[in-house]
Amino acid sequence: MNIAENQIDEIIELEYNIHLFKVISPEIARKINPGEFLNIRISELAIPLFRRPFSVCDVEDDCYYLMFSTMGTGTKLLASKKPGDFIDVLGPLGNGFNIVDDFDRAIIIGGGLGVAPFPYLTRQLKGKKEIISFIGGRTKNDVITYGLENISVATEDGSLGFKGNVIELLEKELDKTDNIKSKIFACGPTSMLKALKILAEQNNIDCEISTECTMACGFGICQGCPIQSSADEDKYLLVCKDGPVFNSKEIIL
Amino acid sequence: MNIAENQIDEIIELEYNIHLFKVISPEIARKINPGEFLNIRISELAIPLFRRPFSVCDVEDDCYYLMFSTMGTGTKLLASKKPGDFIDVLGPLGNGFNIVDDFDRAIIIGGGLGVAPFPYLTRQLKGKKEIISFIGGRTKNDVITYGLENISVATEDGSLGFKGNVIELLEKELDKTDNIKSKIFACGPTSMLKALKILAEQNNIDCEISTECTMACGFGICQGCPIQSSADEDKYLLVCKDGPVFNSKEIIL
Amino acid sequence: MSKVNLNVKIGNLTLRNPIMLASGTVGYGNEISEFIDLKKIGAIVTKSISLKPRKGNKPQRIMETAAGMLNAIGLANVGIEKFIKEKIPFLKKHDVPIICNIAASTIEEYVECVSMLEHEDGIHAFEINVSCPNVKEGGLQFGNDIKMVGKITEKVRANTTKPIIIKLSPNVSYISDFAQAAKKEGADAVSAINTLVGTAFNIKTRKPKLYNITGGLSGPAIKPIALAKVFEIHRKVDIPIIGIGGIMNWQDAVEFMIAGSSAVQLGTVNFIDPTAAEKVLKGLTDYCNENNIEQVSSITGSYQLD
Amino acid sequence: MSKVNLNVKIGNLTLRNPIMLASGTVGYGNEISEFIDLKKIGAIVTKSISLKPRKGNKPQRIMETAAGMLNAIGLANVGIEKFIKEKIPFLKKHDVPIICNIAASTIEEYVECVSMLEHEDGIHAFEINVSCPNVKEGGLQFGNDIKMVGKITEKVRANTTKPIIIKLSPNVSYISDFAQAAKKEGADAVSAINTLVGTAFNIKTRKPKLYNITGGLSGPAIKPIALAKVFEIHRKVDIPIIGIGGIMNWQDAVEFMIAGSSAVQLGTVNFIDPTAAEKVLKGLTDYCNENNIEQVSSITGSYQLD
Ligand SMILES: Cc1cc2nc3c(=O)[nH]c(=O)nc-3n(C[C@H](O)[C@H](O)[C@H](O)COP(=O)(O)OP(=O)(O)OC[C@H]3O[C@@H](n4cnc5c(N)ncnc54)[C@H](O)[C@@H]3O)c2cc1C
Ligand SMILES: Cc1cc2nc3c(=O)[nH]c(=O)nc-3n(C[C@H](O)[C@H](O)[C@H](O)COP(=O)(O)OP(=O)(O)OC[C@H]3O[C@@H](n4cnc5c(N)ncnc54)[C@H](O)[C@@H]3O)c2cc1C
Ligand SMILES: Cc1cc2nc3c(=O)[nH]c(=O)nc-3n(C[C@H](O)[C@H](O)[C@H](O)COP(=O)(O)O)c2cc1C
Ligand SMILES: Cc1cc2nc3c(=O)[nH]c(=O)nc-3n(C[C@H](O)[C@H](O)[C@H](O)COP(=O)(O)O)c2cc1C
Ligand code: FES
Ligand code: FES
Repeated sequence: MNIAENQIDEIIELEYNIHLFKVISPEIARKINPGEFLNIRISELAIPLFRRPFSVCDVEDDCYYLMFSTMGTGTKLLASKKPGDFIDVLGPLGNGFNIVDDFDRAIIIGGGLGVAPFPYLTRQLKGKKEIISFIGGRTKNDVITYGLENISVATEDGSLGFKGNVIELLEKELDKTDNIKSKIFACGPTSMLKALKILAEQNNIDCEISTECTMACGFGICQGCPIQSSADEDKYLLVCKDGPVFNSKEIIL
Repeated sequence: MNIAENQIDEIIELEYNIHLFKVISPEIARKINPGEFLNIRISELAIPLFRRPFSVCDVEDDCYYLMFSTMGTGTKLLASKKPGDFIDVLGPLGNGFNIVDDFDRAIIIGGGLGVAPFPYLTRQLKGKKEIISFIGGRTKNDVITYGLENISVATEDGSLGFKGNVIELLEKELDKTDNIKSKIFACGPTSMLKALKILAEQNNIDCEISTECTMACGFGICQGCPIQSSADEDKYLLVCKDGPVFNSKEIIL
Repeated sequence: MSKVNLNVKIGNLTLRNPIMLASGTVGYGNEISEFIDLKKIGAIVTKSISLKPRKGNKPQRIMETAAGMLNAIGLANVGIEKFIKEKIPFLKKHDVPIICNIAASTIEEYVECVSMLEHEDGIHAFEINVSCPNVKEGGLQFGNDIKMVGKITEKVRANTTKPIIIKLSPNVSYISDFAQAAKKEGADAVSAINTLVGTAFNIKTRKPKLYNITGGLSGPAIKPIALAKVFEIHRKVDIPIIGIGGIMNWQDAVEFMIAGSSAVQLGTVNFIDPTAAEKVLKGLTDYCNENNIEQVSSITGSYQLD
Repeated sequence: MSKVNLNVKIGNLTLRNPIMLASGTVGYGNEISEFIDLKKIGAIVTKSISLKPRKGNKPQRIMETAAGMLNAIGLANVGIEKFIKEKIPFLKKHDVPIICNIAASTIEEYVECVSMLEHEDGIHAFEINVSCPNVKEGGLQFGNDIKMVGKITEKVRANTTKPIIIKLSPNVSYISDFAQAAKKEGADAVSAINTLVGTAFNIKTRKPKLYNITGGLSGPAIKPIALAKVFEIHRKVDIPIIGIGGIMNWQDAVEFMIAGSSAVQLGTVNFIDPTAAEKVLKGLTDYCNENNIEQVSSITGSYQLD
């Protein structure tokens, strides 16, 4: 991990107010793995005070991509940056997805902006593993498919694809699965991850989930981001340092 | 006084990092007088918390001008605005220069950015009164002559014009004056205004000075901007409401 | 959409809504009435009035801090006589309940002020300032002394039938003890909080940035502290609370009510946005409508601690 | 350019410079050592250690406020045994003075902790945390009780020859009274301030935003308050003060020294910019050089009140 000023090379506006920043940093582009994140100081002033964590969305040559939408103060300020501006970036941080495991099919599950880490994961898996992606949202405006492959969509209001949540869709599809050894990679709202954890464990599918929480430091010094370990009742893991990606069996959501 | 979002029409960069904003507001352009000011909320966030006061620098048709350089947080943020952006403006505020008095020659004295209100004053006096302007700065980079007439310059390091401060220059020139009824209009650092007050009173010249201080509200409710009244020992006047322009005899600096 | 009942009762005082303007941040209402319709506001609390006029502290009186401000105005005010003659008539014209905030350096002075105003029908209640950090006498000597707060309340109570609100100092270990003392001696409500003692130095000259050396910290920076004080009083003492401290918008006002406030006061925000009070009132009303809240007073202390 | 003497003496403790890292904001130094050279830092204060390991509070533990943060970590720590076995050896390698911060819920526990560490030569001093607002036992019950602060100091003093620093709670009326009590019982210095009690509520769910309900406020928002507390102690009590609260840059550090601090600690800023300590040290050194200050210690309490 390192702190540096990274220059924004290009800004791509996707549908439904999703911003994609292409940022120049050979160091980060070289080092970062899918599921790892960057902690960004958006203003020199004390508001917002904390850095804001963003997954690496993709990597291309000397650049990495960030994907976000405007939630509050921080993302609003970030969205006002222009190509050529610099951002203060701390990273790479955290532990990403484990893709050296023995599996043949990657089942990618993203809810809303939870898809952010998956273009990069898809890039790394493509050609090596079978990929199926299940993408969910409240309505079709929440469904982001940028950089993904082999996509099935679920929306809660039925405005696109399956009507229901993405875990229900997965459950339906899982019934049909064969004997190919699968591994799930998921990121999204905690309610989604909870339902998924149960489903994956019932079906005995290896499952990695990327968790989210408020962070101050992002690298293990503030103790602000605990998550219950399932191995040891007396122990919290840290989302920023031990995660954000955990095997679903490691933690209690 | 009123609060409104005013759009920036044009930004002119003068020498030595002086910014000139042309801002659209028929209401303010119509109402505001030289020496009055506007209190500007530069960010929606709580840093900077206070509005920042700026003199009206000039007025043309439906627009007014602001002149400033970057001092700290507020002016730095303001300088990052672009044409088309809106600023949150409270005003017009305060009492400006009295130009309906009986005088034939206006002696304008500006130190550094203290010249800001004088382009507008000059515009209003031009053709009606004789105008002489004495402009001072530490070095030639502090001397701003935009929009002024009949200018003599003093710099402390002698890099332009008279070597010394602008009040010393005025004193030198005053010795030569004739019987034309003069009135002084001044704005600049307090040390300059102090010296001027003494000189003007010794020479019995009517003298109006525009004072500066930290302001919170700008319209008389916070009591944060007191200045000692010379008429009444037990009384403070308020720079924002009773000033910022005072007759030099009204106040103790 | 159902009509929300915005009335709140603060002891014997009924207000048409819970949005008040805090002492010292709107003078006597004159200037702010150019920005908001005072008829719509719950109440206006006057700048602290003292028996004699006070000139206030020398400049520098105010400065900005991170998301806050320090002030050391020093209770500059016109004095009670001029207040009665000149300021009350103006406020009466505007049809806004006036709560007269009183500052003093002796108990007798408090009593004298209250007695002089007792028959002014324009005055709806007294807010007793025992907590100004910026004066040599009275101020914190009073506000941080629990017996003194009790005694002041007792004596004021004996001399007025109007509602009494004690404005508490946050510069204490347990503010609820002070609220308890005020309640015991007959206060109708407490206001929390006044400003926190703070300071700043110029690193070039090494001089304090304020002439008074220390000042009172207000604004968004202190909101979490103010909320904790309100919450502490609400949990421990059964007395109406007027919440104050860093309120910038309607969300903050709702948060203060949830934490235990029956009404709120807007202070520093008036300097930044003099139209804030009307915006807060509108936001609060919309919040009630959207959440099917019929009585705004039902929000008070509605925190969910599971 | 003359060479500045950056050494400061805090009672019996001499530090190579006055820039320290505050308890709870750098863990045990491991992670931050990737960003700064610990060899250059005045001292590192450990996360509060308790006799037994503590799991800490459930989430939500932290949140952002206007120019500040609330935390309710709940003294999560590895416990003293693991600290001795695993953490001290690491820190010793880095050649940085370690000040061990101790939290406890009884006087006996403080004494036991100190005794266990007395012969650890890696530990240069103890900082006794009597002021954590986020635990049920000990914490503010101690920090806001002047007799208890005196008694803890006395007992700890009786059991160690290492320098003792008492970390004071700001949630009191007169912090100097507590500094006086600490001094009387033999403390070498006081640290001021720990966090201020604050809270926040979610206006949709009406639940507290922190699991612990209240938390401790830190960051730039509290700087003016912290400065006033340091200044108050400096004026009233002759004891070295370690200034803490909202320091973000070297200017803030100088301001704290002017107000009376012999050294300073950086807390929240480490989360935002883990390289801050080195920047502050460089800025302070340059300030001394530019102002012909030969001894950094001469800045301490150099305020000019005319
Ligand atoms: C490891 C990690 C990786 C992340 N990767 C991405 C990413 O790639 N792209 C991206 O857009 N976001 C990502 N996030 C979330 C992102 O950090 C937050 O959206 C951001 O911090 C919001 O900051 P803000 O100042 O705009 O909002 P705030 O002002 O902090 O919050 C505004 C409102 O949004 C809500 N909110 C804040 N964060 C979230 C959230 N994560 N989900 C739902 N509601 C929220 C808050 O409760 C509040 O109501 C990630 C978070 C983590 C922990
Ligand atoms: C009635 C009035 C009219 C004004 N008109 C103008 C104008 O037309 N153009 C203009 O550029 N400025 C004008 N000013 C001054 C202007 O308001 C300040 O420069 C501005 O508030 C600085 O804000 P900031 O956030 O950038 O600096 P801050 O962060 O507030 O201050 C940064 C540094 O600059 C110093 N500083 C701040 N203000 C001044 C000042 N006025 N003089 C010298 N040092 C200062 C501070 O002490 C500090 O060291 C006027 C002030 C008043 C009271
Ligand atoms: C400039 C200023 C002057 C004040 N004067 C008084 C006063 O005269 N009497 C009083 O009781 N409180 C006074 N206060 C305190 C406010 O009424 C309020 O309690 C405090 O500012 C906290 O609220 P805020 O954060 O919304 O400003 C003053 C506050 C400020 C900022
Ligand atoms: C996340 C966090 C954890 C803290 N933990 C401790 C602690 O364990 N022991 C302690 O004495 N102080 C603790 N503190 C208080 C800091 O050491 C410091 O006193 C306080 O944060 C004020 O300084 P700052 O504004 O620079 O952060 C903690 C502060 C924070 C923000
Ligand atoms: S965010 Fe600080 S420890 Fe995880
Ligand atoms: S700036 Fe508020 S009264 Fe003048």
